[in-house]
Amino acid sequence: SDEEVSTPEGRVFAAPSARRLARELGVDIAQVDGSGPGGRVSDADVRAHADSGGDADDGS
Amino acid sequence: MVVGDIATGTDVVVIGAGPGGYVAAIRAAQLGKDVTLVEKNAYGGTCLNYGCIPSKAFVTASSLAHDAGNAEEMGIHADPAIDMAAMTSWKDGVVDQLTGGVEKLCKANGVNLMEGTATFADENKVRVGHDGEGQGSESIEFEHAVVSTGSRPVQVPNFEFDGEHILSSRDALALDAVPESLLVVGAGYIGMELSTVFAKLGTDVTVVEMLDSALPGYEDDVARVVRSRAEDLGVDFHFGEAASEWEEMGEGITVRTENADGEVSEFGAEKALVAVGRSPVTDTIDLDAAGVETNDKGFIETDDRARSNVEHIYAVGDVAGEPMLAHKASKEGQVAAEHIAGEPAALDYQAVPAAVFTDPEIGTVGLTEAEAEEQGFEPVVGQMPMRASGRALSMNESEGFVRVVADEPSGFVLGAQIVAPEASELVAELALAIEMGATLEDVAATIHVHPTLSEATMEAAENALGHAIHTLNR
Amino acid sequence: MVVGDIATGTDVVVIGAGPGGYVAAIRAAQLGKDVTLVEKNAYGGTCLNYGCIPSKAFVTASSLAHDAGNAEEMGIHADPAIDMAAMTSWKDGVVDQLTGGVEKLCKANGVNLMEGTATFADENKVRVGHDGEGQGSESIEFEHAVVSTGSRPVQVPNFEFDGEHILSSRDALALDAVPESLLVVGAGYIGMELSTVFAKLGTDVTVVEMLDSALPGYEDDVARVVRSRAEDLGVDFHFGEAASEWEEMGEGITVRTENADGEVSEFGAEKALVAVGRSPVTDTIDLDAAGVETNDKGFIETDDRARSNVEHIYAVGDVAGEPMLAHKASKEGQVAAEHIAGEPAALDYQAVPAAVFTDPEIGTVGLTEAEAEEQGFEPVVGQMPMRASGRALSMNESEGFVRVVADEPSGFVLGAQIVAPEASELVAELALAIEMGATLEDVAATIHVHPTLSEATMEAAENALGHAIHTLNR
Ligand SMILES: Cc1cc2nc3c(=O)[nH]c(=O)nc-3n(C[C@H](O)[C@H](O)[C@H](O)COP(=O)(O)OP(=O)(O)OC[C@H]3O[C@@H](n4cnc5c(N)ncnc54)[C@H](O)[C@@H]3O)c2cc1C
Ligand SMILES: Cc1cc2nc3c(=O)[nH]c(=O)nc-3n(C[C@H](O)[C@H](O)[C@H](O)COP(=O)(O)OP(=O)(O)OC[C@H]3O[C@@H](n4cnc5c(N)ncnc54)[C@H](O)[C@@H]3O)c2cc1C
Repeated sequence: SDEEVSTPEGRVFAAPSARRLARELGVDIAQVDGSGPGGRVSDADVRAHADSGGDADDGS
Repeated sequence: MVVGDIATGTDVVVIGAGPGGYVAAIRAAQLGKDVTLVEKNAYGGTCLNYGCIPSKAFVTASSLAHDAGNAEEMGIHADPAIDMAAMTSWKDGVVDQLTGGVEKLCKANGVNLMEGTATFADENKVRVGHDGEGQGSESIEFEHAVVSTGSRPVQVPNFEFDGEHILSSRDALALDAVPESLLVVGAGYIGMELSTVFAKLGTDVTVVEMLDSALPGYEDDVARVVRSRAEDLGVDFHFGEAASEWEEMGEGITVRTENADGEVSEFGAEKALVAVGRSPVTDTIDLDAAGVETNDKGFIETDDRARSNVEHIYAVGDVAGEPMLAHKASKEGQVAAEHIAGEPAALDYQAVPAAVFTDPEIGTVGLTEAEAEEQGFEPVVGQMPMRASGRALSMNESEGFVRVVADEPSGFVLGAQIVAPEASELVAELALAIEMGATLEDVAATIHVHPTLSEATMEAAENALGHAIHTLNR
Repeated sequence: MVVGDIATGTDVVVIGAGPGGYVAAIRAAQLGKDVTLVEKNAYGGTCLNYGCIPSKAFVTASSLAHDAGNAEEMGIHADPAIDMAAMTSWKDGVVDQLTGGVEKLCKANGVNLMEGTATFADENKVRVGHDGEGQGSESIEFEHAVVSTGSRPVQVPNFEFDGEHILSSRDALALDAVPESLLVVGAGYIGMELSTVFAKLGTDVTVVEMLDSALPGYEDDVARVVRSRAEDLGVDFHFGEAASEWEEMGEGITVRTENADGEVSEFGAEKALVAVGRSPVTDTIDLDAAGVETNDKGFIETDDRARSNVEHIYAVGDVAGEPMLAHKASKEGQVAAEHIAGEPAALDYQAVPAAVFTDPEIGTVGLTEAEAEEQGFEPVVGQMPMRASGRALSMNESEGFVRVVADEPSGFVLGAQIVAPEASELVAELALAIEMGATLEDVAATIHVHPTLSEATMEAAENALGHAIHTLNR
């Protein structure tokens, strides 16, 4: 349970469902461009990133 | 190996049936795993038996008695008499109902329940010892283990709990008479909740705290509201005092404390409650045998899947570090179970809300203004004082506030500090706001029922945006 | 024109200083408009003076007295005596504080306050009449007007309010003695709130309702919880009965009712409270002179900018239609003001939450399962009974539930029905969830403080997803 060092750049604003989707699709959500207010990442953003052959994170 | 040792196998062994362990066990079973949950004492753990639930039962009952006895202004004349033995047995009934429920839910979900004390034999085997009749032990071979053995109160040197003069929180929640006077050592959240409870029941409460304020860790203006209300209830605070020794004195005790300059003070009371923190139960389960490491505070360090350094052994709840809170334990238990079952779960929440059930309550979630600044945000803050809330006034309450912290450029809500009636409930909306990546505008634009305390959340968001209606804007 | 008429000009005239009008006035002034707010009676309108706030003050006080007097099980022995005159004057103090606050906030934001009765002279002019000393009137030329004249209680034929035998809700909230017995005509939310209040204060309450259930408009299983608790408090319900006439009888009255078959029943009581609904105050302000139209129920129909058929004349609050609720009024007032000031505001919220402050409370927002189905969604529903909530049990409460309605394919939360302690506060989180387009998973994944009532919301979402921990899944 180490504190992660969060920075405005490092912190991703996205609903829990979008985070889960990212994990499911093997997408590193930090790499996704958010289209919502302030850059909030939506489900659609995650899917678009995955479809565009975006990175895969190391998952579990 | 003890005579009579029987070896069985299970997919998942869970050690300890508190809110970390029983949730892990139920979820893993729901996901099709064969689960064995080992508990040596009582289903529900500290939380249901000696912590969250008993303390909240007393918070509610003592508040009702106190409020009714102090409502002449509202046209209510009452002089409630307290039957502490009855209050305690009512509380026991509530606990029994809930722990019985946990047991039933475990069974209904197909969890194998095993009573006994588990220790690791190696990294794929625990041994479960049984006390008393049918004494002996058995071994369980597991594929995955979840350690959820919780925590115990920190002992102050010379202040061994005896249940009579020197009480742990557990002892204090099982009294059958209201003490005339009580010395509370420690002004953390447990000490403050119980000081408030007993002050409301009529006990003369004195609090000694080594640090220089009540509720260390909370912002000054938050803690001040609670402390000043406790003082109104007659609680006497002494800061910068460390309890050093005690002795019996007549019917009660005398406790000596020392300040930083070595000056000694004496406090007389019927009993003392020592509540100076809790430490993880990781020293009695032979973690070494499984190769699981702990840090210098005894916590098991875990990754974002709740795994210890040994990949197939998970640790959840109080053993896995701060914040030592039941709902953090349950979330970790859930994630551990889902990960074991191969689901894409992770501890990726943005914030763990917390509450203190004092008067008024405190509810916090996410970042304070200072923390937001440290993390490189450009925080903007909005606040609504409860004295401007119609619902608060109609409850005859006026102390406290709702504060919302956001990142100014993006508007994202980052945190909230609430000190108000029902703060423990109000914080839920802000936790959702933070998880969703909601902005101040989102919170401000959501219609809130009138008249409610939750309107203050909307108003605080509007205040941060510079266009509150019921407060003057900053 | 009356002698002494003075004509002034203003950007925005707001007629009526209830939660619709004063919010419109303050927001328009904040946005730089010159605003004149005309009020003929009392700042804060029905809501602060005779509605929301007084009723909630009595809800709180009567609950405190009743709970304390019925807590032997919790170890509290009390027999509270009620001083109704003191309770009423405490309530008056709360009202004064809030209405004084509204006046101050208006002034601090630069709103011109004018006492008097406004009527339209033409579509750009209102006339303000002053009663009593300084009698006369003045004219105000405006660019924009906001009509926020609120509503008044519907009068049942033969039951003219006299403040002595036949009470309006306003009269009932100003009594200086607890009535021995009370006949309540109407089991809508106002009738149910006040029945509960008086039953808790010791009044013998009988409710007659023309329709066949309490709280018509709420789902059966929601209304049933409240009705059955009211019955436990001694409230006697008679459905399908329409009040037809009354007469004095000894110290009190006899009320006659008729059922659908024309059968007559008689009820004796000290007083009767008639609460059968409210109708908009749109017949006394010469709307015709301004060309503003009303529908057959007397409501002014408005578009999503709160505009009437006359583009520069807005209508907000109870005059603008159902739901007649203070927070809907304030939202409309805000949008009207912002639109007048040229901002891109609109009434584009997804849901208006509502609460009923009975015992337990009701909180609803968005769609019921049936409504969701009608609208073409594929609803899935999740529920958590309060008897499985640790916080509810530790409050000695166990009735009610939290229900969440969502669209199954998308997961979007569409609505919630809560009947539980603090339901009025719990509904805030779900209103935000709906506005944010949150899914069941989002609500379920948000950590909720233990032990709280709001955990039931998370659990209901988990139940809908089929993996609740504390309830068996559907
Ligand atoms: C007075 C008090 C009030 C509190 N109030 C709150 C509150 O309001 N909200 C909140 O969030 N938190 C509260 N807490 C903290 C909360 O109780 C803990 O955070 C929570 O119980 C942690 O859950 P857990 O599952 O990690 O451990 P525990 O609940 O401690 O459960 C651990 C279980 O493991 C069992 N066990 C230990 N060793 C073994 C073994 N070797 N073999 C088998 N079984 C074993 C124990 O018997 C116990 O049942 C309170 C605590 C106290 C003391
Ligand atoms: C007993 C009771 C309890 C209630 N409880 C709740 C609750 O808990 N929550 C909730 O949301 N709602 C509640 N309501 C409903 C709520 O009071 C109304 O929805 C709300 O007051 C509507 O606000 P408004 O601004 O439209 O009108 P009002 O509050 O009615 O204000 C209208 C104002 O206009 C003034 N006025 C009228 N005509 C003129 C004129 N010609 N010139 C100048 N001034 C004029 C009136 O004097 C009045 O002050 C309750 C109502 C009652 C009666």
